[in-house]
Amino acid sequence: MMEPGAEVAFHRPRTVQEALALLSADDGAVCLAGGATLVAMMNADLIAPSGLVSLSGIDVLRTAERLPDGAVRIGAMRHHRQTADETLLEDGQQVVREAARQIANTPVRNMGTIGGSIAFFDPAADYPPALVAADAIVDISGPNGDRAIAAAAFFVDWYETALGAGEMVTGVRLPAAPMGSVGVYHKLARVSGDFATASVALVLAMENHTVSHLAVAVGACAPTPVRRPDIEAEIIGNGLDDAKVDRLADALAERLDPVDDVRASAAYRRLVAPRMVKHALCRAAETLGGRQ
Amino acid sequence: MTGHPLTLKVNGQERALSVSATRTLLETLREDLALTGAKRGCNQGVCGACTVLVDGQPVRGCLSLTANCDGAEVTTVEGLADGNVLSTVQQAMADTGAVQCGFCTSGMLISAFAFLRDNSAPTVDDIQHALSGNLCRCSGYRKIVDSILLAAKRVA
Amino acid sequence: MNEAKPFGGGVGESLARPDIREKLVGRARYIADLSQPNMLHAAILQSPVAHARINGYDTRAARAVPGVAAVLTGADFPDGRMGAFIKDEHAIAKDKIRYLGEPVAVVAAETEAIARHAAKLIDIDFEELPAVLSPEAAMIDGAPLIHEDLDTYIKIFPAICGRNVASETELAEGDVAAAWAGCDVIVEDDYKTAPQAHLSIEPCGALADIDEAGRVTLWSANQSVFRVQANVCESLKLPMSKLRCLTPKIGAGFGNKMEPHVQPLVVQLALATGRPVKLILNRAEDFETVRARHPFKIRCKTGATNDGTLVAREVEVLLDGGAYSDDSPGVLGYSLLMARGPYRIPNTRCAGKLVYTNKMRFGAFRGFGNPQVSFAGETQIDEIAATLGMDPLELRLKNMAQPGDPWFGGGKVASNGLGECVAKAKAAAKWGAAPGKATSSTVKCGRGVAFAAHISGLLGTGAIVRMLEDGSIVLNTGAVDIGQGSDTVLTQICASALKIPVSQVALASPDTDGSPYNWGTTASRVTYTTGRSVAAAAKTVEAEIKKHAGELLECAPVDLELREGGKVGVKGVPDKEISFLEVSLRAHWAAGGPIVGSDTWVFDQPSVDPKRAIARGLPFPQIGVYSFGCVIVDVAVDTVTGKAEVSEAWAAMDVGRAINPAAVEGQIEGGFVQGMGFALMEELIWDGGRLVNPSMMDYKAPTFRDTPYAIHSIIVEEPEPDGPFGAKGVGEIGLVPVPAAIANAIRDAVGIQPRSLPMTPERNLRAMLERDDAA
Amino acid sequence: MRIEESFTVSVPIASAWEAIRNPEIVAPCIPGCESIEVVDPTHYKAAVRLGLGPIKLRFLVEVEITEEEAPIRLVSTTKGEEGGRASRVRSQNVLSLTALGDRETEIAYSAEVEVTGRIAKFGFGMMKKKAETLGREFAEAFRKRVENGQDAA
Repeated sequence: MMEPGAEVAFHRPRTVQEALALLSADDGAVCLAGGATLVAMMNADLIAPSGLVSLSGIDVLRTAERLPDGAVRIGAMRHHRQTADETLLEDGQQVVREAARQIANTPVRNMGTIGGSIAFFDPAADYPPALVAADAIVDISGPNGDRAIAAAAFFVDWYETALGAGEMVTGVRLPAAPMGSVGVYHKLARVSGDFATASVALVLAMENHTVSHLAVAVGACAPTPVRRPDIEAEIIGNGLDDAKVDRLADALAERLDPVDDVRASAAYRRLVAPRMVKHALCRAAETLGGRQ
Repeated sequence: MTGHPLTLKVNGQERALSVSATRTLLETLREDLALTGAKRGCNQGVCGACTVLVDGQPVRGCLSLTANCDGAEVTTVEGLADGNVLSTVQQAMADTGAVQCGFCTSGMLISAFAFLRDNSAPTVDDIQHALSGNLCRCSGYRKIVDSILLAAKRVA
Repeated sequence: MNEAKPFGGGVGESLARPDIREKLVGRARYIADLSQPNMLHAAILQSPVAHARINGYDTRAARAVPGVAAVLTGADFPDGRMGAFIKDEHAIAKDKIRYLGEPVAVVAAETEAIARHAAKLIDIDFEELPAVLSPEAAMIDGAPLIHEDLDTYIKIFPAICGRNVASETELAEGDVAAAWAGCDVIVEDDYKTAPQAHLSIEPCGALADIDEAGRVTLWSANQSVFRVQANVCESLKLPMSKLRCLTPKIGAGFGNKMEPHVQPLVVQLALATGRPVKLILNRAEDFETVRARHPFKIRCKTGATNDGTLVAREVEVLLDGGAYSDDSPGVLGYSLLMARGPYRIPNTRCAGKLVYTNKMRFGAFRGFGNPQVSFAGETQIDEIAATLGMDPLELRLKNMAQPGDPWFGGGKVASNGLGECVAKAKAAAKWGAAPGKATSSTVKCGRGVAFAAHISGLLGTGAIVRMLEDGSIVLNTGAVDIGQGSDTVLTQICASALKIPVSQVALASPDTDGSPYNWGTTASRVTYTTGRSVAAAAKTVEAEIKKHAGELLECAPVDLELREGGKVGVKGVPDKEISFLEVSLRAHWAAGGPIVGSDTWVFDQPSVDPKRAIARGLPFPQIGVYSFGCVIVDVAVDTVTGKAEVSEAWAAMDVGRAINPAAVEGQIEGGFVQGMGFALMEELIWDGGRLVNPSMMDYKAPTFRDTPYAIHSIIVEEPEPDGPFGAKGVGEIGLVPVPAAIANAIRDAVGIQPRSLPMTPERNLRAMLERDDAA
Repeated sequence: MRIEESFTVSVPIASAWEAIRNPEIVAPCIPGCESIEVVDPTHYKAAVRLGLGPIKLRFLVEVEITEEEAPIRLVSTTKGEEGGRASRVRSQNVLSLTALGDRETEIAYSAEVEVTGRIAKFGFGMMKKKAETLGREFAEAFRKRVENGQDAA
């Protein structure tokens, strides 16, 4: 008499290479990062992997460091709590810290990791829009070696990423943000700690009332975070008046493709997201003294 | 519970176990070690009734795989009191009427214990943030906040 | 902050609960924590469709799984039917499936994992029938019948029912039709409230053991060991003497554990296997198969004259009862009884229908229909006040029911502390002052008020007070403490009645073999009804003590008095006294026999006075005594998203006498937050026949951070003449006025009129934008 | 859950209808369709794989044509079950063809879909999106196949 699930293999490799070897040896095996999402899905009978490759024993995935070019690299196994308190993050990079602070709650932030979160990619999660707004780069290792890909390209579709078979996320790189820029994350959720009904992540820098850097991403309102670099480019170099703010908010709204779900209707998301964008942008500009 | 051999230090006691890869820490504590203080409320990491300390940090017992905790120190509600002497936070909950049905209490105490260890003079807002991952359907939360304020006062 | 005291503990003291330590150290044992030697674990198979006729089963694959001990389907269950008002429900789907998710088979195996695996292998051969998914659809001609044999079912009240209508009720006073002519202002509208999940953090479960004689002992998550016994025995056609029901600690109730869930299933499995069987529902199963608060559709019309005098009200409600009637006829009747609110409205007519649909049953939930009708009625009062340019609180005061006034229908109201509740809440909140200050230019603040009344009472209750040889006491009531603190309160009542410390009173755990009957922990009734029995039983014991003491001290019992600390002495002669020990030893060994006091009673005060009111299909001729309350809330509404949050609240409740003030505050605060969740966020959502959010990820209730710390409980004590030490109930009233008060505060903040619960950001923002377009 | 989509193929309505009624042509166009078995002209059985993010599902599907009005209307019911009955999908489908020109046909379909079991836990909004995506993939594949078939002819 054997318990269902008793035959599942469990591995705790010490290096990324070992982990990759284990993944390629069994295509039913999956990475176990913090477990916050994976184990919840196993408990709910949603997935039944044939093997679990725990990444918790791989030290290089647990570090965060500043790179020579000023970028900050966050290892895939850094917990949300660590990123929420990350002192390496400066200026606009703090948009990622703000997002981490709003993920779930203390015990879950103690378990969940940035690598696990983005690899699973719930479109209503907090990291994706923040990483897209921060122009983050995702580091990936796989059977064919290492590669790096922009966060904006990493998120492909609902719950689908650019990760290929046997590949894993090893870290996230946040390029240095302009001196004096601000990074803010606004989240609307039914209750504290819920996934976002809609969210806005932005990085803004202004030099004497002129926008010198701008990146705005809307989360939870489309298969992937929505950004409008074309409109951002139009605004950069100009003042941030209401017309510009409206222009960007409306342009973002055009690209939304939200779903009806238990959190809200698609129609409400279309309605509220541009309102949140305008609000977040004006607030950020105010803190920079960029609006009279 | 066949398969992966490992050791845990549970409430100060070394325990050698062998578990299947999918066994959660909550199942191990409740079913293999007969420590039923941590509860299964949702088995999804939302309600917080299964919260335990792993290496000093509050985590979800229902989302932690035992096989992944090899060598870890685990503290459950059963490990908070010193013999018959309740810990400060336990005593404070008794004194403020913060416990009604008690089903969320084990997880609530674990979160509160870890929070008070790291925060000596908390504000109401700090407490609400730190405990927002532990749901209570009975109390309306106020008396739980009161109990943690009282505990902090007594420690100070 | 009302600090609980560990000892002492007379009436009026915030005594810590007797089981506090075991709950704090993780030793309190709830149903999932219990086990028996050689115990099996069970799992259910749920129906994949909402409405079907069952033709047969194939259980071979499930039986073949190693470790499976029994597989039972509807075919293996007796043809017994249970139900609180209408006996319409089998222990498990039998012959017919009536909702998606309904248990259709149950497996017992060596482990839970094996049982769950095997359950998936059972094949049900069924013929699907068209599903009826709304009360409106259920009432159209030719709608498929959910209970073809409704007419033949046993009903415990003169039910007006037929086809898919399970119950129809009407209550009226005065002449409404004629009264509208005399109104200067009339508001009339439709209101909707959402189904709310009880969400006790403990999921439902049960454990049955069986002895060699075939007698079953059953532990379960419950609110009444006696209702469990009745339901199991009715559905399984067992003599009650064959089933003993006990209770572990309960991880909260709120109504979902009053009537049965899986108890009949584990009993049948124990009978089939001869082994102990435990079944604990997972969270999704608990959401999908137990019960929830009724969605109400309400048509409400209220009229007043220009001076703000309320003249007439008409309320029509439509309840979705789900697949089985459960407590629903009671909820319908009670909601109508409460729909006039605590006001003098001479002409009132309230009528409603309860309709079967192919959804999970809806049933009792803290408030029992009152929060829904109060939401409609209390928001209409604010609309009238606005139309007349009056202060909504003043308009309420002008029409408020006064001490001595009977309730709607003519029921006697012996104590009414509403006036004091209003005065105290008004003063504490500084009514008229601006509501809390906005945290940003995009946030608007508002303040709202609502009044409420609620009963405590109903049905049979008892208590046995036994004096042990050493003079200490064992109290046995059969009332289940579901966490609200009745064990503490009943102990305090007993100790105070006998003038002994609570440490001298032990409380027996409810046991259908040894406890006096108690209908249950529901209807805010335990403190009032059971407390009365405890006080009465203690009086008998006191009389016995005095009889013995009189003979020992050679004086008449009338000249004796009980003294603090378990002594009885001669009035006016301080040194002439003896201890309970001496009295009890004499009773046990020399004369009279051991001292036992007992009391039982059934609430018998009529709820309707036929000279005043017309009542049709009302399920309870006697209902209860009345508690009153007033709630004032401040809200902050984010005008960017429409999200409303409560920033502060004042809740003044007339509880007759606070036996344990901290416990009373706990009920007021807990009730407030559960009402706040109902008002702002909680909603079970169906897509066709399927519940789409049966998980705590998808169904959200307030967390610490969604809840204001500043919920101010204000206890008002207007003694109930026949209540124990003047006490009446507080379990539900704290929730009742909350949705209405929040709606009125949102109206005050942003000028919209909520008519649908929950008041989500989406609903609020749409209403705000429509308001702007209109302007 | 209701799904409505339409697409056009540049072939006459008669050949579009012919293709629609030919499992050999339809099956390969269904995303994830592994095999199809023709029980009789109005009953098919198929095995379909699909993935919802990390969740991989394999359904055994039974299709029954309940009504047909060549060349403009086809009504069918689909019942799919996962192994071990972990989930079930059922749908009522109406397919209607309209000639937009002699070499242009619009194919519109509407389906009322019911899902129960583990995949239902994924949320109806997401599933609707997924279904619409699959619908578009089918349309694309079907168009290619039919139009190429024409050119070859």
